[in-house]
Amino acid sequence: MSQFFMAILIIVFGGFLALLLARQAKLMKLIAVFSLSAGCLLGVIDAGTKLMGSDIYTASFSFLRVFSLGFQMDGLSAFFLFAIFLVSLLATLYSFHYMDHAQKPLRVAANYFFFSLLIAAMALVVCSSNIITFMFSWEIMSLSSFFLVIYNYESAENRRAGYLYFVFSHVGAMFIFVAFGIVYGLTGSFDFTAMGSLTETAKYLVFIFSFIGFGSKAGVFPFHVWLPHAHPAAPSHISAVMSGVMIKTGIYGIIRVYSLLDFNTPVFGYIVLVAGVISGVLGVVYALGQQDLKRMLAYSSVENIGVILIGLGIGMVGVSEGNPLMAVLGFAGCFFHILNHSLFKSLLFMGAGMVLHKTGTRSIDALGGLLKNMKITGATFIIGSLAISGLPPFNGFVSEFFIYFGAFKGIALGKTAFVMCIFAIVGLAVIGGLALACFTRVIGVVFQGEPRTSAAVDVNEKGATMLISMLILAGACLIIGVFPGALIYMPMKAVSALGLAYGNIPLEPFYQMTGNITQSAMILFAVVLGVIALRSFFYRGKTIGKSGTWGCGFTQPTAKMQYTGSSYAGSILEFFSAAAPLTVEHSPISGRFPLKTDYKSRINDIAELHMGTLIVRPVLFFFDKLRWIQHGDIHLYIGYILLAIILLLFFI
Amino acid sequence: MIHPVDTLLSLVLLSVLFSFGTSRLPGLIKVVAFQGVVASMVPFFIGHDMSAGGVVFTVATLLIRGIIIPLCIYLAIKKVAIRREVEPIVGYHASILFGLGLIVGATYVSRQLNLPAISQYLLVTPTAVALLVTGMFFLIARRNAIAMVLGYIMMENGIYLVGTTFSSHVRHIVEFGILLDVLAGVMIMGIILQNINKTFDDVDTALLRTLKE
Amino acid sequence: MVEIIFLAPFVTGILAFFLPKAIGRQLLVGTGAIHLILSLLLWKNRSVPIFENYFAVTPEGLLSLLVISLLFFLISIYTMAYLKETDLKSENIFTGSMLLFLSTMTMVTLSDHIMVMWIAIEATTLASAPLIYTYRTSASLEATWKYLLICSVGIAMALLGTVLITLAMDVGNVDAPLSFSALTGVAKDLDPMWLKAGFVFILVGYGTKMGLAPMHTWLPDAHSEAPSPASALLSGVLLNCAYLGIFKTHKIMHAAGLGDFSGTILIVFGLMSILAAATFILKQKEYKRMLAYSSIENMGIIAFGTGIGGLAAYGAVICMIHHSLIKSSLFLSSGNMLLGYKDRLIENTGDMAARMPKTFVAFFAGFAGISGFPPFGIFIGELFIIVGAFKTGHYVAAGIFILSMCFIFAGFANQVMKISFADFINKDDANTDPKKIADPAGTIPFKEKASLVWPQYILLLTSLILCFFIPDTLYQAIIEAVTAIGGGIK
Amino acid sequence: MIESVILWFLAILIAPFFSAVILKVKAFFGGKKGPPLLINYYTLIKLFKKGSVYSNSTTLVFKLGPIISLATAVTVLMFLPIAGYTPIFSFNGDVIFIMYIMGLGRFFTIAAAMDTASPFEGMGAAREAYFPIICEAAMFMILIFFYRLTGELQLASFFTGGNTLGLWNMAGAPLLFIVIAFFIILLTENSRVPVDDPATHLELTMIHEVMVLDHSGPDFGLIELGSFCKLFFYATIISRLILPFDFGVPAFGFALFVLGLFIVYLAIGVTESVIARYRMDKVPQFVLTSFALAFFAIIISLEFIK
Repeated sequence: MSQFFMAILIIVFGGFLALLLARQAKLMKLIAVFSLSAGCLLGVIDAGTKLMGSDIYTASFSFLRVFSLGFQMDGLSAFFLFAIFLVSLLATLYSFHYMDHAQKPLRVAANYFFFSLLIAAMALVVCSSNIITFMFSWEIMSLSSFFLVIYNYESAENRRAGYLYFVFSHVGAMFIFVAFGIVYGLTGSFDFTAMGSLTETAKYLVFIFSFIGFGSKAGVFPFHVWLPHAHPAAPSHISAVMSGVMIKTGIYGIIRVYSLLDFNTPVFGYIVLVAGVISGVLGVVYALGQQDLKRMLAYSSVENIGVILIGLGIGMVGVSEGNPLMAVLGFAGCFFHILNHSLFKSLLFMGAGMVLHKTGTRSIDALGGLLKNMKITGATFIIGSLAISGLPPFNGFVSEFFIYFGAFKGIALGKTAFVMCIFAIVGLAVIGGLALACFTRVIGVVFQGEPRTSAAVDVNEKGATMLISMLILAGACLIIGVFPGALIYMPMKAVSALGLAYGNIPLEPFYQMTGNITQSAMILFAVVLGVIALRSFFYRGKTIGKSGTWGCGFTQPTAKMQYTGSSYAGSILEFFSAAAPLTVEHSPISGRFPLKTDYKSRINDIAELHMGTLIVRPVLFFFDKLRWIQHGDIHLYIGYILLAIILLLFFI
Repeated sequence: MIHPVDTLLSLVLLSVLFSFGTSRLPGLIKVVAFQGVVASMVPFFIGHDMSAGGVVFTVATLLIRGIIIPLCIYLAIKKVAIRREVEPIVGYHASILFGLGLIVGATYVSRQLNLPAISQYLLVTPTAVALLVTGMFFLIARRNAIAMVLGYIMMENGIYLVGTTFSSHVRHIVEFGILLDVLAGVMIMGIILQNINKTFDDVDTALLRTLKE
Repeated sequence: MVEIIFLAPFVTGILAFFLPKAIGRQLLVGTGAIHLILSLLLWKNRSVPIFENYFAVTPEGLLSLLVISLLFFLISIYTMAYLKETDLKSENIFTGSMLLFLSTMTMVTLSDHIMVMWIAIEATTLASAPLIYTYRTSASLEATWKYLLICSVGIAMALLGTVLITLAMDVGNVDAPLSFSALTGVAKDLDPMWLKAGFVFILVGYGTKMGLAPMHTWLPDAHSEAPSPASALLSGVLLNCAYLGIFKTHKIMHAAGLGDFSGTILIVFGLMSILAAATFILKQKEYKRMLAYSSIENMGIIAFGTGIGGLAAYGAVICMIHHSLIKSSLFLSSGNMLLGYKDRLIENTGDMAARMPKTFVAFFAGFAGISGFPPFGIFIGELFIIVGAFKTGHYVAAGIFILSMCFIFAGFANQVMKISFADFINKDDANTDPKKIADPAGTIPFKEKASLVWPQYILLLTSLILCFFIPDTLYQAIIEAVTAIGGGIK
Repeated sequence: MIESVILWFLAILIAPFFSAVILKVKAFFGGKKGPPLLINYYTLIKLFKKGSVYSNSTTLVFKLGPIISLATAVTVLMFLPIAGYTPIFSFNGDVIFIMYIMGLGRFFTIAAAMDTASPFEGMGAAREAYFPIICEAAMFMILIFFYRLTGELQLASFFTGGNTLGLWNMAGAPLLFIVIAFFIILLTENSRVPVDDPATHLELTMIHEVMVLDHSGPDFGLIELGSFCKLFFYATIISRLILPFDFGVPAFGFALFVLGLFIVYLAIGVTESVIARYRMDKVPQFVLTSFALAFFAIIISLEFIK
């Protein structure tokens, strides 16, 4: 594992260097980016090679004399490491030009410092093999990412985001504490492997608590409230990392605990699956309703976490129903989607970052027609959208294809599993459709049509490193989408690391599936080429005219008359108004000839809505009622002492 | 025949009852002084052997608690013109009733405990308990800061009684401790009282309620 | 010649009353240095005290002694700079009381005889009272009054408890010197009823000093009114001294086989304190009071851990050490804030990140540490306490513990975010010149001298290092201490 | 293999003709003579002859729209067993691929529409994005039903040779629901009345037609062809479902198949003539009925397959 630790050291060292060299900004950025990306590259290579082989690497350091910091790198860890380092690498590259306009060198340095800590912590989280190590890295991860979220703390909104995130991650960590506390309490060992020897009831408890804890990090539906606030607040390359890989550490936690518990109850599968479907559908519905580009992407992360969980749930149900094929398909789909999502989500966030960087606004309805000036950004963003909508021939389709397959395998099963699988399939279908609507909306409103405000007029897309990393990611999305067979072994390694009792899984059937995907993608390409040929044949020597858009008889169309994102989503959101209530504010029309009026509409997240009324307010009320204790009168204070003694004397 | 210790202690109990009824500070101070003197005399009559050092200690205690401290406080309130009311939170009649009930209760409680060292003295335990609770009572039920200090002294008397009579082990060190405690504690309290009086022209603790949530 | 450790500061303290300011400051730092050296020497070879049946060198005592002298040294350095910034009318009283305070606290850590311990703790009260009254304001006066009276009453209770323990000896016909070590030896023969009674009184008494709810009431007032170095001492060290008293008594109880009784009481009081802290942190208006309540919380945590025993007791001791380090650093930073913002109210602070960057780093790091984030030691401590609680089957207690920790964190984080990042509107020139508000550090007439921030950094650094690496002697001392109350690694 | 290629080619060629049938039927109901049956070919040829005018606000995506939509439609036909013959390509899971390929087509049609910055096309795009969501859910329900019967995820295994008949034997009654459900989906996906009225004169009320307002010349021709093929795809499936019989004689089978197609297109025509277009907010309920039907079908089928 030395190579792994070397990578970590390089990364952290780079962070420290950045802090030291904060004064001379250019040099600092250069060094930081260099060493961070060097470390990530090393890590990627390391993880990739480890994924080739199938042996487990362990390392352990003595800690506070009696305890030990244990690390273990099996297929599962290596798989996550691969994604983490890959995305971090590209994000680091991206940041080089993204952070260039920052006037505060010290803050940029701090940003790189905490970024390096975040990368290291994520890597350590997925490699830790006992409770102490895990919680340690986990908390470091939360802390460093918090500082990254409040990078622009001048705006109250970002401060609130940071606060929400801080509290949520801490409470989540507490839930994990409980889960691990139960483990230690019953086994007396800090080692993860001890989990296997728990009693059934304990296993249920451990799973539930850790699911809540990790779910709050991953952004599973009721616990996702922090996510759409925090991710947009951070600088875009950070959002890319957070959305791309950091929330996956939550998924990692769930999977790891599940595999360690080694307990084939269907209940876990059902819980995960239902949670997945709910977060998937609601996530994309809320995404559809957002007017903030990055927040919309954040919600779509909730959706994709949902998809991942569906895959996971299918896998778990398959295991508990004793259906190996279903199990492997589900898990494989889950892992594949983890990888894919980390690719296209970071791509999309980078695109959004470019837009924000150049136009200075995140409001979707303020943009438009960017594709004309931002060709590469637009193209890559469209590729990303196609991928995230799970359309062939892009990588999103591959993972969903696997998950569908697994779910259909479940159709043949008994009652509950059957219903669950129907739920999963229909859920996936609806998610797919909504995602398509959601991303056509973004592309249509942000990149196409005419600029709606001056912010979107004559922009450019300078910044080589930003473009490069976006291009790489887009290329990856396409290549994986066409040749999934090349990477199928990675998720498979992860699956076989789960310790399901299937021995080593035969890859042939999956190669066949991926082969089919490749073949059909090829067919599609062929037909498209054919049609293009046909078209050019028809167009040879034809006159191509240019004119304004046909306004159906209206001759003075303005950019303001375009369909806005809100209106585009309106009818769909109406359908889901039960889960996504819409609040509308507009000043009443006054006077005989009303001149100016305004209209604001916002989609409410029910989880956020109820969190305030059901949890925060009661708690505050309760504690407010207690405040009179300290009411300043010394006589009462002495009375407390007397009271304490008298009460205690009763127990003698 | 009744043992001298019990005679003394009955006097102490009497002083306790008086203190409940007293409404003026000088009166209260006198009561406390008397109480201090009598309580400090108890060790002489109780069975434990008295070393020379013990005698010195006891006498010193007697002087300090019976005379010096009360005198200081008395002069203090004589010098600065502060209100002489003890400003009760619980009224005098209620206090007296409480006192009676307290003594009965204390006697009852002390029946429950078995203390071989002092089984032959009937009144030791009741008096000690009564003094403790009275002190607490004054701390809780009197707004006048000086009255509270006096209550504190009474409480210390109670503890002194317990410390000196219940067990022979710690006699001197306990006495020493209490001595130091009362001396230093009351002195510092005195200083603070001075300041309070300077700042607020009063020692009514109702004025000391600004620090709260 | 162990006694020199508390005699030296006593002498210098007396001197400081009569010496001019400048020399007084030098004396402060000098004494701090000497004290540190002396205690390190003692740490190296545990020499035997002269008055053997009054003083003893116990592991838990050594631990707190080391913490005391380290803290005092750093705080004294800070104090020098701090006193330069502020002009106190009666500075030599302040310095003198600081030194006396140090000597009394040292005495607490070394005392083995029950009564001596009691006297020493009472003495700390008397020595620290002038510190709280330093500013001579009516508020500080009130705080002092409450501190003095409530603590004296509490201490009186402790005295009664001590006497009751001797009674337990009589009733059990035990004849042994009245020292904790001796009593722990003969604990089996003591009369359980009176022993319990004694413990109850001692717990309430010293608990008052330690700031366990519901006897904590004096603490926030005193800590917020005292000048920040004094608050740092009060919160960082004094509370530990009181805890030492409870710890030793708990040791006797455990030896007498009454560990469950005392443990349960400790757990209950610990939880009550944590809840009380949560109650007042959630909507706290003054940052120093907030820190004070957080001390109450941590005392609660320590009591909780001690009560649970096992791994949790180990965690509790770790928490105690790191709390002293971190909390005192926080109070020192709050001193800088007071110098900078000239106001105790949170609403009148803000944007510290830009206006006082160095202090901000110390303050925020301290906050992260105190709320149990790695790489600071309290994280380890709390982890052990929680898992230990589960290990011993205190599920409900652990649940309450964790829940209230969440609330406390929510409140604390909210206030800290306000202080560190919210926009700072200076009341003086807000209405006059908006530009002045815009530019950072423009509205803060305060220079962050090195000696005003480095003590905090060193304290935090110590906590950080101790979180990864713990010297063998220290480790042995901790283990020795906790095994006596049925604690330990396994 | 070779005949399936021929069939595929024929299907593309013949699709426009059948669409004309609908017009005829509507004309008949309107008491008119109506356009000739080859009208669509004339239109296509006319369009292919023309040049194009592009809006200033459009980009490359606008040109991609027609290409991708036709390409997807044609690709889909490759996986479709026509007249019970094995399709050109077929693999386990191709159904999912087909549905997502259609989604790809939709994506680009919508994108192309949004590219023009025209409010009307945006409106159409929004609707085009909305209704198919429910359709897909219903489609997957139907798929679940088929899978429950056959245990395959492959169009070929549903519609080639005697398989379809087998389905009827296994679960005839629920299959009726499925047919109706599928017909509703057909109407929605191909934007026919009562969901959408391609023949109306008011852009505000259209879905598909309004999205292609700005396409002209060959581009528009490609789009038209694409939609014919798409309709043909659905029609083929239904015709196979309603006339699953399979005799040894090829000619007979073809006759049957074509008859089925006629029935389907007639049915479409009749529906268009007798039902008025729904209000837009009523459409979801209409589509949901198909979902409900498929669901019932599955519930019932649970009884059939033990």
